[in-house]
Amino acid sequence: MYRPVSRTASSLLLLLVVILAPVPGGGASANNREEGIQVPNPGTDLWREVRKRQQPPLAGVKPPLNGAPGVDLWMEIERSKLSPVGSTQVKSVDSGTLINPFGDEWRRFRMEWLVPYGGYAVAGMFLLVVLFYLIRGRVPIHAGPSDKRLPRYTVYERMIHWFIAAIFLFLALTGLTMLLGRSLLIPLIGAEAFSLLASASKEGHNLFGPLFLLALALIFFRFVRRNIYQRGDLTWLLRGGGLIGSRHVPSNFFNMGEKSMFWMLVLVGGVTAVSGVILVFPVLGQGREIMALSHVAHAITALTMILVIIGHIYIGSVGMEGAIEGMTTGYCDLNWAREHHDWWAERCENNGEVITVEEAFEAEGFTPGAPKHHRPAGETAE
Amino acid sequence: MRDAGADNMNDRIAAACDELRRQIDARVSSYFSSCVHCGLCAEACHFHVETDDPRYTPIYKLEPMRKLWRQEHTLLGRLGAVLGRSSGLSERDFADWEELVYDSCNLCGRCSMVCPLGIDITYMLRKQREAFNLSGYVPDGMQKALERTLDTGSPMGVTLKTLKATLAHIEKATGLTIPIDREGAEYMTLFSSMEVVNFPEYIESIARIFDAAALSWTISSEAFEATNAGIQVGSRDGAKEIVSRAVDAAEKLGVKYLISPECGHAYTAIRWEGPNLIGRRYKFEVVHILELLDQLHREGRLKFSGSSDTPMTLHDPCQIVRRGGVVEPPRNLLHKVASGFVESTDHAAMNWCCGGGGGVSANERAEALRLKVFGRKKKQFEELGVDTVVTACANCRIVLEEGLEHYEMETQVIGLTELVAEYLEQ
Amino acid sequence: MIGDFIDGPLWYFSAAVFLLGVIWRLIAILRIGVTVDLSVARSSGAGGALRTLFSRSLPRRPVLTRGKLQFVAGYMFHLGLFALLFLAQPHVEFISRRITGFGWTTLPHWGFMLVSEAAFAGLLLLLLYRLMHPVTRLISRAGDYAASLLVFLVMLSGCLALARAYEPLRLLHLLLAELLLIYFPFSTLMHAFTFAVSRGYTGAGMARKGVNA
Amino acid sequence: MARMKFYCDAERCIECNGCVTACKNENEVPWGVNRRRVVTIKDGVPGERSLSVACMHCSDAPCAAVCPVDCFYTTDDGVVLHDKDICIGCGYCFYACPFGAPQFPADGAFATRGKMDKCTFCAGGPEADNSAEEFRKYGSNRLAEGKLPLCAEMCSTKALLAGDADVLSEIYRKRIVNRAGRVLQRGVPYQNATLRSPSGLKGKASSLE
Repeated sequence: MYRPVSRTASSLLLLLVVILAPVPGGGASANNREEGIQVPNPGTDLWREVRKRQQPPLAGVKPPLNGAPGVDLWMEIERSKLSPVGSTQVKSVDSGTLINPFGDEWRRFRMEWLVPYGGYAVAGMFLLVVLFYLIRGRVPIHAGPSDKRLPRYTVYERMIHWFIAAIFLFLALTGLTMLLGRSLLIPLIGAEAFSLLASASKEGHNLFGPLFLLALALIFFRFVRRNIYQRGDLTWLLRGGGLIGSRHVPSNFFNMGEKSMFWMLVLVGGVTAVSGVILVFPVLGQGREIMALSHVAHAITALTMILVIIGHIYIGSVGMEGAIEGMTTGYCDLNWAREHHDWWAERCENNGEVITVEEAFEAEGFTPGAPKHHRPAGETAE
Repeated sequence: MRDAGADNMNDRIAAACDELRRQIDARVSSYFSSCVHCGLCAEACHFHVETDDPRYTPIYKLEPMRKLWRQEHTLLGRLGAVLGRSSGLSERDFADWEELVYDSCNLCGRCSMVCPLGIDITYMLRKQREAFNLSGYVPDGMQKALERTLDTGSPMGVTLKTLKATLAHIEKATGLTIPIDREGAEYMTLFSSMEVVNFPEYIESIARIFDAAALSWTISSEAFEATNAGIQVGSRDGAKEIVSRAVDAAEKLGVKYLISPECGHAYTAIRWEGPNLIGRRYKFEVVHILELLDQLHREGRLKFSGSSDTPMTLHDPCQIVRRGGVVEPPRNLLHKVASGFVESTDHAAMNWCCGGGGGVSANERAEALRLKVFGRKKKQFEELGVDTVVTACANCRIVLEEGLEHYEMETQVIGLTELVAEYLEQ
Repeated sequence: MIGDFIDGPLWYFSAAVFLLGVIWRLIAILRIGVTVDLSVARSSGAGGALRTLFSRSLPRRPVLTRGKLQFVAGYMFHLGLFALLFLAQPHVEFISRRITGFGWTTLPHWGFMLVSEAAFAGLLLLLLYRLMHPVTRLISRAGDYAASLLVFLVMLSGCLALARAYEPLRLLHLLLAELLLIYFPFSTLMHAFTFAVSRGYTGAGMARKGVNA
Repeated sequence: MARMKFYCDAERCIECNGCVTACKNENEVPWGVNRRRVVTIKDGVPGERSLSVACMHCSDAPCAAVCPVDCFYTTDDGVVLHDKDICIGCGYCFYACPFGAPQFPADGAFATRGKMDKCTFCAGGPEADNSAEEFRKYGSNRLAEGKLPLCAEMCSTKALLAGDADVLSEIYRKRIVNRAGRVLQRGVPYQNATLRSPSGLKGKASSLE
């Protein structure tokens, strides 16, 4: 059976893995692997011996004195693994370390959990969204589109939204290419073409990564005040955002779901970004264990974000009538606001912020070339 | 002025296009080549800032000129024209842009100061107005002002008789003699009709100041009007005619200096555009009244006693300061006669226009818009918390007064020359 | 092969189009000329032209507050792009091999990261500003978007080819750069050269009147 | 076919770094990269041992398993090699390898991680055997010439052995027997046994076969 050998690092990893998906462990496949070795191999023999010895000795039983000459030595190495054990003329990262047992754990995580389940999760989310659309259809504006508009997002807010959106999409696509490409793309386009694609993805991913941190900071400072949980959010959660039952749950500028997405993005995305930075700069002298751990954190948090963002994109585009206008034009339909953000809509109406479609149209600066007194009558903002 | 034979609309548009074509010089071409449509000029324009209307973006007001330039000065534009993808300027373009060109631009030049590419938008708008004038798409109010100036000598219809009556009144009040048509005088002064009608205090003040400084000066009975509606409308011929009157009169009297009064466009017209309009240099020099006062003071010919401690600020008239270059003289004078003088934010070359420049104050239909964008001035004055505003342009003065009244503000507007006269050492 | 074409004839062709195009455009502008200003100048125009050439690179305070975002993004993009263009090691190598015959100091890794991040962020933000702000949305033309997009693609392909091990990626970057060079003289990208002419004219005109523009 | 393996006898290694030098010289390894290193533990204290470490050419190589672009392959001789035309320099193999074998030269325009480099068992790469291209990317291909890796060939104490796993096992076994015999003969604990062949026993420590 497989058991953690590295102390802090592996318990952290184990915790993450357990949280991520409680699917029965990889012991079986580990055994398969060992069975696969038929040829005598001193190196592996040694390694296997170390592993065996690692298990607490049974009471009263001493290891054989002269079992294998190297084993005691490698045992020693293994025991004091966390302190620099070796000295060597070769100066590079971890060059004094003889064995990196965490590597095997990381391998197991990547190959047996991350790649298959990550792939299934992304595909499943797509399927879920399609299914949801087929069953539930597009959420309409029940009162129908109105000819009134409310200003919803300023130019700056729309800018930083699409800024982070563009960066996120690029990072997600390049990231997934590197994660799933070996299984999905190499059979299709061959290893050489994929190598080119993967290299481009890697370089692009590395370069755009730090921008995500910047975009995240801009988003955080701009939207944090509107995303503080308030009374009524619990009701929203309990009624599943209106999914349970047909009644709408009142909400403010952002509803409970949007607020949660914001905090998810900030917290989870923050972890993704910071762990990404650790991975981007291998020259800072961080060891393999830190990098492998960062990779674990990076992958799990990024996948979480991808799943949530797929839902976000769905509900913001085809999933709901009138949802995307706020982010494209800056103005939203009054009826949409009343139906989805009624507290906010009411406040705006009381403040006299309601304007007509035509006014919104002009303020947006659409249709270059035509001054307003010659704009065809009856033309709408669509 | 429209040609007699160009009654036909098509002819007029063709003439306007020809004019626009002629107006495109190396400067204009480099400007349009440089513009990256960044939109920063909009942030400097009070019409955009106060209304948030994107159409009031300064560079957008030049769209007809840009269209023509693109078609005739760029490869892609010419290609488009050959392929029939784009047509030339139509009457519709002139009709559509008349409001943007005349109602929503004061030619104040603030946008030209901030463009990161260094584009002088005002320079081009002034040129574009020449074409609009030929197309006939000109606001009636401005057209009439020009016609009146050409017919009667003054946009407000002020005749020599009116002036003489005012002068007689002033002579009586001050006990001074105001010299008219005195040959060999050193200085000849012009007035704006606004001063004759609304602010005779100005004339009285310069009479007293010149007397105190023992200046040899005169007024010409043939040309005393300084304002030049031709510049505002974009009528080269009209502007030339008006400038020639003053130049001829001055040269006839043989003066050494011509004094431009407290009027914005008058200064631009006579000082900067005049020589180009008549095609030669003058035989005299043009000085602005503020420059002259500052100079007299520096030379010690003008002495002040006491100063006003009322908190006051200066409204820089665009055409005198930003577009005219008389930046320091008003400040030097104010520091002498007003101890309570404070600069507002965005002063001197970056001051906000009163909203009435560039002929907008003569354009009745633009009044609502003009009052709306006056909100910018209102905020500027409120920020500073000063109740007295000094200015040096009769047009600014009347527009400020109207705007302040509209917004029910208590702020007082006074002329700088009057203020100087008040603290003259007798 | 297409690669040889991109690396050979097309490169020389695009470089020639760029060079001749820019010169032709500048000559075409200056050839129109300006009428001599007869008014008596307060000070010489030359000093003003020189002054404005540099002063307009710095924002004026009143507009800085309102156009903060554009200035920050604009600086990030332009400075970043310049550093990338002239200080990135592959570019210096390319220029030294094909044009000048000599090279110069290049950016270290961290410096390269910094300027490319800045350039990308700046360009993206400016492009989004153009798309989102009513003013820029109204006044922007297809050419503005085409230019932004082309520059973005050139930068992106360059960053994807960073590993320098894949000839197709390098050729893609080169091809896009060549397209950019060909498009350059006929587009608003010309502002990279004409800005000096514009600033000069304005600076000189304003200096004659005694105003620092 | 044979299964090629390395074996380093810590009882014999004298930390001379001859193997490291031999490797660098034979393969003209790029700057900053050492395909082989000698690690000494308990340096200067009793129980000091040294080991020469490089790629162990694992039968189930973790590096090959985690590689996102699948650039590893195992030759018929059991040597784990990789294709540098495919490698993108992501570093995953370095995370997964227990022995720290994969190395990354500072490469590309900005000295980021270049294509991975590691011990090839002096077996070159996917290019034609002993071609200039192969030598430039991977170094020498001694296996194709019927020679074993130079590091082991150069080892002065024969601590580092390379070759067919079956043969190595045999040598290994003989050495243990030999040492165990010394332990029995002198009655000293194994750890304290000296490494030289006892004069009284006949040629048991030879590694010549």
